[in-house]
Amino acid sequence: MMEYTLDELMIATMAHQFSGEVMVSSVTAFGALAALVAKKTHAPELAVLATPESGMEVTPLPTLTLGQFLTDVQRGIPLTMEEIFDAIFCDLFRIWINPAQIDQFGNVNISAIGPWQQPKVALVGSRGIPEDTSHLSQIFYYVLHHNPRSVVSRVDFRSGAGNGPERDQLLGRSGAPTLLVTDLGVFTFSGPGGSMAIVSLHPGVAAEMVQERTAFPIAGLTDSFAITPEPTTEELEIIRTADPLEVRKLELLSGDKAAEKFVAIYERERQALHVAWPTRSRI
Amino acid sequence: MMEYTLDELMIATMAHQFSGEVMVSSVTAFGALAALVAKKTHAPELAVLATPESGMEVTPLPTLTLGQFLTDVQRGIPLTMEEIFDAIFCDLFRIWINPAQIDQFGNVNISAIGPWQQPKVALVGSRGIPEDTSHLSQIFYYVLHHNPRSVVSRVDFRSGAGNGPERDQLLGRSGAPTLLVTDLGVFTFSGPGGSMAIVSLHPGVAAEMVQERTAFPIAGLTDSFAITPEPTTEELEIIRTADPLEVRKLELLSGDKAAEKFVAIYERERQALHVAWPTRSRI
Amino acid sequence: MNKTLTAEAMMNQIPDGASITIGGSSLSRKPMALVRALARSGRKNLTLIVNVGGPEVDLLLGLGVITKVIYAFVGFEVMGLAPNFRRARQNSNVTFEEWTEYTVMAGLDAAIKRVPFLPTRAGLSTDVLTVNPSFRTITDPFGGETLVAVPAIHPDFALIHVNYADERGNGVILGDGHIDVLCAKAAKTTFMSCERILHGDELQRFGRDVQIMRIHTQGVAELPWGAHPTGCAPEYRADLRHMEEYMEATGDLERWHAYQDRMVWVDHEQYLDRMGGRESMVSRLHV
Amino acid sequence: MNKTLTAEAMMNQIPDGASITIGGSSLSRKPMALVRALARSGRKNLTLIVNVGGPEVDLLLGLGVITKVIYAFVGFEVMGLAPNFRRARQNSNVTFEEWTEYTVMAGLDAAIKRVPFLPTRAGLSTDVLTVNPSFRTITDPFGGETLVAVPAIHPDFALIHVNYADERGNGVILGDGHIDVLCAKAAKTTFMSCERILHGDELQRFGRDVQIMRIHTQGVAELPWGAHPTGCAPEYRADLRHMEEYMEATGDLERWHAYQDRMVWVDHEQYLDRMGGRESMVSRLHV
Repeated sequence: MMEYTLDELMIATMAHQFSGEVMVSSVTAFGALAALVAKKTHAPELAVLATPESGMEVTPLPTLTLGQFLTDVQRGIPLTMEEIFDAIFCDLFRIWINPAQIDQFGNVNISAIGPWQQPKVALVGSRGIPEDTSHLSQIFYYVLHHNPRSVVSRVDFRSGAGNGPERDQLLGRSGAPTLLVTDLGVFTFSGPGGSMAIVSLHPGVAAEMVQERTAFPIAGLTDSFAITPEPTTEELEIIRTADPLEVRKLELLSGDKAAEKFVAIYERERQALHVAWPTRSRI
Repeated sequence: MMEYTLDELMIATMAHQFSGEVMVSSVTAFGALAALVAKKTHAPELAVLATPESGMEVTPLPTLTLGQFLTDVQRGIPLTMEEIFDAIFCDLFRIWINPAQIDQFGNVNISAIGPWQQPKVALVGSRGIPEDTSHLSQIFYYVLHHNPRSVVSRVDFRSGAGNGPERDQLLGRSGAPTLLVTDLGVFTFSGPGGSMAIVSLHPGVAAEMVQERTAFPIAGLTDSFAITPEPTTEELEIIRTADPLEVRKLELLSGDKAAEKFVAIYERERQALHVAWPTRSRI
Repeated sequence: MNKTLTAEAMMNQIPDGASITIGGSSLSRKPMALVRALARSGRKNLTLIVNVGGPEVDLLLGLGVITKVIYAFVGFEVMGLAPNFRRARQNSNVTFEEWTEYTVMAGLDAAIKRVPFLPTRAGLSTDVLTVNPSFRTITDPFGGETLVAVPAIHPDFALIHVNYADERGNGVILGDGHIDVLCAKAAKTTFMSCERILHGDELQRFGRDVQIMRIHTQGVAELPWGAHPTGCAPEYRADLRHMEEYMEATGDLERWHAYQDRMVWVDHEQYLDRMGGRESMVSRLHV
Repeated sequence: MNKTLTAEAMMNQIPDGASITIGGSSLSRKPMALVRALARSGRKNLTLIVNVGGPEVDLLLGLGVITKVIYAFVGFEVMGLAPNFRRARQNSNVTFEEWTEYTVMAGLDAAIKRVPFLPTRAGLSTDVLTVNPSFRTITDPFGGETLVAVPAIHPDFALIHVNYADERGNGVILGDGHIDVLCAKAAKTTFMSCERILHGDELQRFGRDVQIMRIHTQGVAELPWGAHPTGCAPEYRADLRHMEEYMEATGDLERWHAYQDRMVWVDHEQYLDRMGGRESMVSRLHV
């Protein structure tokens, strides 16, 4: 067994969820690498995108600024926003969403901390999450820092619909939360009333630690849980080859370290692109 | 003054109606040539199409089968059907429609002669005429054989909306009939209640002849009318250069003569295309 | 991932009573080889959904396998009326539902966008609303305007013909796209024929001409001249001489059966032979 | 037919209080040179309509010329939150209306298709419907389902930046199209900047990459690096170093005024000089 880091464990875990012939967004480094691992191992039919709005049939190279340039250098098939949303409406799209808050019923928030009208922290706006949570049969979330501020009792704003009577009435199961992967474990929303339940905990994580870092009581906490499978050598090699600059690490860093790595990646990523994908000509 | 034929008189008359920066359909030879004459004389801003669903910014060469090939050889800008209908909805599209029947209030029919459910003659179906007559601020019709079967009191089926209380209530003036050009003259729908009225009669045509060949009494028939201006030398030269095979004549012919000309054009049009538009390469 | 199938294998997946939407437009890029395979398959009680229909609707009506047609137009463009369509409209038990070009597009688009309807002004103050029982009128909740509610159309199958495809089911359309993308997305199962199958890498070099995304297709067949007798830009034009022959053949029952024997009840290679073979077709029809 | 205009002449046509939709997406292909010209024009009380907003929204909010923003997202992607947007959302009189990506597209599309609304399921069971007063729910007339009615959005102006354009107003977009086509069609007046103006014949060789049709555009300006500091695929990437500088500058009033003096209250050529000149930009940003 090769040594691995948390980012690699999470990415491999996320990869296992992909299946079938669907468009897969690569909007974050974690999501891009998860799609790539899945495609190169158990899910070759995936149609991987360069960035959500850009090209299909590409091998994503996680970058800060070059996502849509992959479409060009790899001769990806250019897509329009309309294509993307049609794929969402047709349930032929999958994405790992990284919300600021997720609650016990799988509602998610990327709009505002505090009341929306007068936020304590204004975030970015719901973007396309409402579309996902009303149309996709599988919705995947990941959270990098599982703590009572990110895994909350009730989100301050529902950017995406979780489980509950309102969803049941208006949407049925379409777009319901399927899975949450955090730095502590893997969770479903199959507990009482569609609430969060543990699927597996990452190696070395105790159930008590999860409860401590979660803002609400987790159902069935005293049961015994599986341990999240460790990434295989093949999975690790795919991740490291595709992300030589370690863009994936950025999401877990903060402060000076993050800033330093950020600059290093930004300065080197053009070169990495051209090494990985020498230019071919179009017809 | 050069000699001219009826088709040329009608095409020049139709050309005079075009103005502004709008997409112009070239679905019939008459329509294509009218667009071209207008663009080359008084309306250079027109965006002329190869066929309604094909390329923009082309010089139409009237053909039986090669409409969309013009997009390729002339490097027209490829359009989608969505682009075409968006242009219609935005009132940025003009077309000369050639209905099977038009009535005194400008309703038109291309669907069925006799009752729609059990037609005496089933025609083709309303196609995109309902879209035109609910969105365009100018609607142009032409009829090649003005007679009581084509210019009728009441159409058997409204494929396109004419004037009347139902239109006023549901659509206002949007898509109302603007002009009708026939082999006898030029007409508006500005008579009593939005009924047909004479604008001009073609040289040599008497008002009585028009009344004889029209299935309803024409308002203001005893007034004096303008005579339709004859085509200029420039207009005639544009028409003849762009239509060396005389596809335009086909619409006025019938029987063996039409069949013969049809075959002659079909066999020669590929050659005409390549003479007029030597192939250029794409980027 | 290899989705290549023979036309016959595709048709084996289509049950009697299926609803089928067909791409192309009148004499342009109709999937005629697939339609002939459908005719040979013996499937019946089919519903056809077309925007601008042509020989595909006419042929299948002439074979008596259609119970319903949703259409905005059926005809042969410069060649005039479609004879079997005309006959069936005037005198048969086939159900015809007249839509309009945009409303067919909107009906398919509603299915794609998973809404039960899309609103439009198209059709207001025409008799299309009078004779078509599928439409409703609704009142807009903002300004109170009357609009047409176009219901979603959910075809079981789509048949389309494109210039190039790869084995994965991506397709390149070089000429008019017509409504093929909408057909491919709206249908539960999409079968696509193409002039030539290319390797995926080669196909991807066509950029935005790759209009059919493989997530929407379930089968691909390489059938050169697969649109004949309709045209396939920028390669070959419509075969109007053959269309004349076809139209004459619909004139009486004996000629019509002879035409079927010669042009329908034969496989695609035989069909091309009956047309004089590929070389002759190139010399007559290539543009 | 020559629609070329200077950015300044374009802005002279925009009155105070206008509603303006802006193409691009966060750090990608925002018409920043036009936005800076708008800032210099002194227009105020503007309404902005964006799908995925970025530095354009943030800059104009920071200058205090905006009274309302319709948006699905405003942020700097990998760089995090947009500082002036965040400040204005938390503490200002600006009216914010949160939509979603598809509903912004549908609102523009409704305007284009001249219907007062388009229906969707997007937004059901979320708080977007709670805080956004523009949406209504409606009952589908066929099956009785509850749907969101997205009202038409009618922008007075659209600003977009493309790779190439011709003098007639046709535009080529080589990278992501984002929602630029919808912006161009929905707005009464569309102003377009481009990296380079090409002759029409040359432009038409780009085929389906010609995404902006001139019937929808009223003015064209050649402004190389006109998207800077956002990126313009496939030529140059987003200038994240400059974005860092920008974000620092928003930290206090003095720095913010200094930034404006240096980067906003200068013409486009001066702007490029301040960025180190074109050669330096090529070496840092070309891909």
